[in-house]
Amino acid sequence: MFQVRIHGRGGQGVVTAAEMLSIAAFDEGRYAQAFPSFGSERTGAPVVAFCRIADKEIRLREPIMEPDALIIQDPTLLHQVDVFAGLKKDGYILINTNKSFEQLGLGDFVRDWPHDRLCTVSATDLSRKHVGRPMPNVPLLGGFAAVSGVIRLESVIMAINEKFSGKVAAGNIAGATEAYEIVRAAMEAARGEDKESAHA
Amino acid sequence: MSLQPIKFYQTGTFTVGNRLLAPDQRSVQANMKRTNSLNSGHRACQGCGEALGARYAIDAAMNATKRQLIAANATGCLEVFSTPYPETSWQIPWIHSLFGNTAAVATGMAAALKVKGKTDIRVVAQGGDGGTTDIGFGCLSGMFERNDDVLYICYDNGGYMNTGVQRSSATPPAARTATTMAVGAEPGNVFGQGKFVPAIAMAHEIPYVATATVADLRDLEYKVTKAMGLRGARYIHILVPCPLGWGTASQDTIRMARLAKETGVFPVFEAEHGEVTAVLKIRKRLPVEEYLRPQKRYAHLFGKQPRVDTIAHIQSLADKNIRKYKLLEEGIQ
Amino acid sequence: MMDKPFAITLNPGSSLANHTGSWRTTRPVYVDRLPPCNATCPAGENIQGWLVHAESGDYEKAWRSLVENNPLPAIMGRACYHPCEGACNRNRLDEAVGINSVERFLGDEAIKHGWKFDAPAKSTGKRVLVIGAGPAGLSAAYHLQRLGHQAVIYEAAEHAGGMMRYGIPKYRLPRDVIDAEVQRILDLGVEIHLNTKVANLADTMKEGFDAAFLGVGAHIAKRAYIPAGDADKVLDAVSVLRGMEGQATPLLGRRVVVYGGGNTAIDVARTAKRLGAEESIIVYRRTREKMPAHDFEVEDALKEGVSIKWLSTITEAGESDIMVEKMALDANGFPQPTGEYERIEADSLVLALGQDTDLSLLEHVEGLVTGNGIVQVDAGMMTGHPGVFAGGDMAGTERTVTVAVGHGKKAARAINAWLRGEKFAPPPKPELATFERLNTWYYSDAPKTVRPVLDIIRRQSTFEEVMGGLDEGNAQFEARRCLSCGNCFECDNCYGVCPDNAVIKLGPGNRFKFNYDYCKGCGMCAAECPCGAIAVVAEDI
Amino acid sequence: MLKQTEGSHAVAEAVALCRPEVICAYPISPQTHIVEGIGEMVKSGELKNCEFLNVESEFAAMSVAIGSSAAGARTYTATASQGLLFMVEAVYNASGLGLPIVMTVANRAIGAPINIWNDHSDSLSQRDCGWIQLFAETNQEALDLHIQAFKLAEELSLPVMVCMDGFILTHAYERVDMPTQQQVDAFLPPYSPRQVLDPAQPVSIGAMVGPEAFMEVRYLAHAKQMQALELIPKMAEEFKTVFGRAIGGLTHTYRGDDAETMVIAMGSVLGTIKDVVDEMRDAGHNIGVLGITSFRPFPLAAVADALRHCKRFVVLEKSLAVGIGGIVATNVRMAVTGMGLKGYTVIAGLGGRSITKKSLHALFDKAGRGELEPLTFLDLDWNVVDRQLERERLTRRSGPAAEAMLRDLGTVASKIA
Repeated sequence: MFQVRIHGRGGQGVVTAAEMLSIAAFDEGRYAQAFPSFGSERTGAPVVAFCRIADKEIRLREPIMEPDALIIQDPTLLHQVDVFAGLKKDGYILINTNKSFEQLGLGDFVRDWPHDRLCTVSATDLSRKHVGRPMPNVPLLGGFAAVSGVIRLESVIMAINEKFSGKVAAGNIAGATEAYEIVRAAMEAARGEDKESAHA
Repeated sequence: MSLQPIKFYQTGTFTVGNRLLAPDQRSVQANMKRTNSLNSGHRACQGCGEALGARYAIDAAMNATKRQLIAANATGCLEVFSTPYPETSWQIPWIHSLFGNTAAVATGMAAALKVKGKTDIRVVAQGGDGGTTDIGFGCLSGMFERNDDVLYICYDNGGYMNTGVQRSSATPPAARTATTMAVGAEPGNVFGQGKFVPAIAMAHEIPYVATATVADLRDLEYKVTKAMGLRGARYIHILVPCPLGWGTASQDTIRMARLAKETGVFPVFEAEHGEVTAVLKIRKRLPVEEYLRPQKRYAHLFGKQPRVDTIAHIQSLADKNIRKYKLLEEGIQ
Repeated sequence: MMDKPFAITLNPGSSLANHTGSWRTTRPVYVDRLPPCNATCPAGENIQGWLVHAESGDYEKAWRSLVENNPLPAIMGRACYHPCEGACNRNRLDEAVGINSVERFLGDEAIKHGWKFDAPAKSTGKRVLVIGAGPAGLSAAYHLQRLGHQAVIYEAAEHAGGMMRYGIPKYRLPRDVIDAEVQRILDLGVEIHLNTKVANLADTMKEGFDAAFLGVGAHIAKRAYIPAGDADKVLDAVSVLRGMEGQATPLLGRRVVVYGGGNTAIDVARTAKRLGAEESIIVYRRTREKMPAHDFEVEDALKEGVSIKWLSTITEAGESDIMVEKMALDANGFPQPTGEYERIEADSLVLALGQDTDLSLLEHVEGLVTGNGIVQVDAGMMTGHPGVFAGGDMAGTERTVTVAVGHGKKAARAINAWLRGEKFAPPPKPELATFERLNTWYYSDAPKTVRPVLDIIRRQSTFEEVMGGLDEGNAQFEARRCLSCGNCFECDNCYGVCPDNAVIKLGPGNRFKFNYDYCKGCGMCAAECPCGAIAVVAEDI
Repeated sequence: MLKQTEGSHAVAEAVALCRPEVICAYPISPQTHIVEGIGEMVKSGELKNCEFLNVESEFAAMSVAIGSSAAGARTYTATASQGLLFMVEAVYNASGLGLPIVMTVANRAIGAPINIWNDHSDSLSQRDCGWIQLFAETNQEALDLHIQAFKLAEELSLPVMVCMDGFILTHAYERVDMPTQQQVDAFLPPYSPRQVLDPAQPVSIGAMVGPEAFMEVRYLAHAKQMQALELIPKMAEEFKTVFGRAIGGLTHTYRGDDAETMVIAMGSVLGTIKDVVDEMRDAGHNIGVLGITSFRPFPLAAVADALRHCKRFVVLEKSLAVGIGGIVATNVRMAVTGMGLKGYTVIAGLGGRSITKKSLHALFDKAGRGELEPLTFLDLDWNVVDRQLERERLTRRSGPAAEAMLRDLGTVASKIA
């Protein structure tokens, strides 16, 4: 079972992201369970959403306390919420930012983390560019597909088409696709680095 | 206005009927084969104004709808005296649910009939002043606001008579009830409290609001008939004297209602979409004292030192009604 | 029927099983009370009874109901001083119901359509002598005939009608009306012998009569001593009015003085006006308040130009004038001479001081008692002599056409009983329907109809009838102003206002009945009955 | 047809497939998404012959439902928490009058302090109101139970509550198999009321009943629920033949045949419990699960039968009968009277407190060792409680407890679960 935890703020489509992730997995014929960390979500308040993906029925109802992957839609949360709580060793971390992990002050935390598990992408800029408003959630899913390989970009696109339509769908697809490409490129680069350092 | 001019000088339109009237001029109550919607054998007190008002209103509604009528009834005297197990006095399909939800129950009934395409069957809701102006007011307002296809009839006897004559928001000032006793410096119910629900109903701008009394049968029947001819939320507020609660003789029930109207204490009018369109004029104006004196609930106003001040205050309220609703001069703007 | 959940759901109208009548401590009952109009009618008419039919426009039925008691509605509708209207409860609302005008309308309708009386009961073979064809005699004859006896009228005059013809001027009572109503009575089979004066009753009875009714009236004018220079200038009212019926109308001159204060005095004064007198003056010794004549008659007279000298007596009648002494009321309200005199020019003086009866025919009738000018009778109008009855002016102090008609009816019923060897007992009178018993809220306002009145000019020159009649429309309007005091007129109020549906409606004409199974005795029906036709009585428990 | 969707939406679709005729809506979390969904279907015309009413309160919602059901319409509404409490008088009335209304309760805690998260306090507060109460473990069961609920309600002329955990199910996206209209029509006949307000057959409904008959009326209400005990399993069978799914029934056992310890619970927590039980079985513990679907009527016999082989049972419930302990537990104990079983009551997950596998492992181990207290409050923070009790002991005006304890905890936002 693969468990994803998404952190963000009310209004950034955190819950939608989890739902879409579950839809994408479902479209691949797998079982998925998405749910928010419930509360009276208000714009700006820290919000967490969860998504489990598995090949058999998911009965577990507890929140995800040991995620296999983290998607952080808002880097300002890093210093406010213990977003990394329970993150499995070598778990995936995808952050919406145009800064590096070092610039975010996470250098030490990820020092000996495999680089191909760490990834940043400025999804907000991408959504501004393609959708016209800062909604990083969907591009990040594209990025997540690339970094984790747990779901395919096609599935994300299918999910987008289930949730949205028309220009919004098209824009999100474009955003997700670009994010996917960026992250894939970055990942290949990272794997390159890792190989080299392995030889050295 | 409500009274068709009848070229009949002996009793005009004031009596229930008359052997000399043309059939179209006879009241529903005069009909030999009237429906007696509230059948004999009910357990209302002698001279019950509510029993009378209910039969007047529901017979008229049955007549207007060719008996295609179903009713919801609030808890209260009317419900208790009309349906004590194992007997009921009602001739129409009738349901009693709760004290405070009658308007909502009626809304549900209307919704069911609409979805079933049985819009020829009409819905009435009825309750006393307690069930209408107090505990049932929320549901009533909701029914008004949604303009549900229901005629709500309030039988106002100015108190919770079923539970032993307690004060309601329709209890008139200075009236003695079990919870506004005739003791202390200002005996009886407090001035400046209470509400006149017909005016609040008008504020919802529903298609039809009317007041009536059991003393003007033809006016009452006319209004019910008119209401049944309309769709949407309609409200009729009928003054029904209560011998028990008012401390009046059982034979004086209609007389008291007549006095309430003729003194201006209770304005009788019609309003459509929030505007007063017609009033039933006062025929022989009388001072409020004529209305108050026969009622034991006002006995404290006529003791050794009569409360001239209080009586004057009540008179001023009646005068205000007369001004506000133009109960005296001909025609209204 | 659907299978209903136990107890929660019930069959419609099932409360009929609960007889709430057992709660009752008082019970309502329908009654018929005596309306004040009926109570005061000298002719004993059931006025409310016939108005009911007029209300529904069934005028013939109304007329037939009326003539049960009075065979002369057309005359009554003109000559009657209608005390019924004085007693009418409607006076306390707006104005009395115009009973008299409706009665006249019905009488005129009957004449117009030639309605006949119902046929008499089968003949008893008895013959009853009726002396005098005045209102008393005609009334007695009519009732006797309808009761199956043969009435035979002996009338001294050449026409029937008595004082109605010889006492009441044309302009108040046209003669064709009298003729029509008399004829209708005769058509019933009543025999009449005109120009036949009974000189001696005892002798006439021998002609084979089983009983007799005397209604000879009062035709002898009372005289007062007034020193007169020229006696033929002084006439009496009776002969003046009687003279109006003859070929030569009496010559009264330009200035006529009438002495007296009764209706007769007024009649003469108004007649004089019509005969062309420039001045017609009534001299009366007391005040207008004290005047026996009806006020509306006085009004009419004044309107027509008659003048009246109040508090005056005539002391002397001269060649062309009379002497009048002024009077003044003393402490007790009696007029006393003042010694103050005045002279009034007069071509003639008519004395209208009342009439006496000619009782000469009664000599040698044993047992029969007379006193101060009238015959003494018992409650059944029978004189001291068994089988001899009397009525009208000769048997009463209140001398009106209506009283006479009443006497006639009363006597006829008594005679009927007497002929059968029974004692006549009048039916008990029900309780009076007083105004207090009514709930007048229910009556709509409807002022009295004004009858058309002949204009003054023509009233001063002709004998045309002064008071016009009602047309069908306003006759019905007037009838419907009746409050139906004390008698159910089926307004449905009791049926409508009963909170327990305990009043059963029996349908048009059949009124209502109470269903005591459910009547709780609240009394609302009685309280809201407009006409006071429901009484509430205590239950004995 | 399989789909990945939100629990609320799945229920909305299922209710729509039942061809409801009158729906009353009043917003309250976490039920709101359901009526929003149906409302949209009615407005778009997707759901025909249906009146959707926005009423002014839950009291009105249930009252409108009473009227429409009495007038012969298939009627549905949904509520939660304070909303259920606000309509209580009408809730009792609906069952008293025998009106087959179906209502979803998206289970949520009851204040004060106000709390919008999940537990079972709301519907369990209505355990004696005369309604049938069915609890769903998954969204699939939730939507299927609604289809059964209409049939059950209308056959018995009794109202039915379908209870599903607020947020945990209502807001969870997961796979459901949505039936076709044909299937639902085949299973659920059109509503034919036992009694209806019809001028052709007038009756008076809701007469006052005195001591002479009231006992009988109440007994009949009980008898109806006893009939439901027969009917509910039958209906599950029937449902299986049409839809091919074993859903509903009175209870479900999981690996219970040879279990020494039986864990009893209702609703979505059963899933987590089953995962724990699997792991414990792998570790060699004889532990099983009894899930109760029908809380009212309470299946005394079925529960007793399911527990007849075990040594002990643990009732884990999301409700608290303040002053005594468990509500479900009390009912279970009634069922096993005289069976000489050791019974433990565990109050868990109140007001949305997460029930984690970790805690359950520890709990069940302890139970297996027979070291569990008769009444346990799972994951209760004793420090906070003790500090507050201390505060109240020391100062009369100790201030509002909830706020004080929150201060002790520090900001909630930093906590993930």
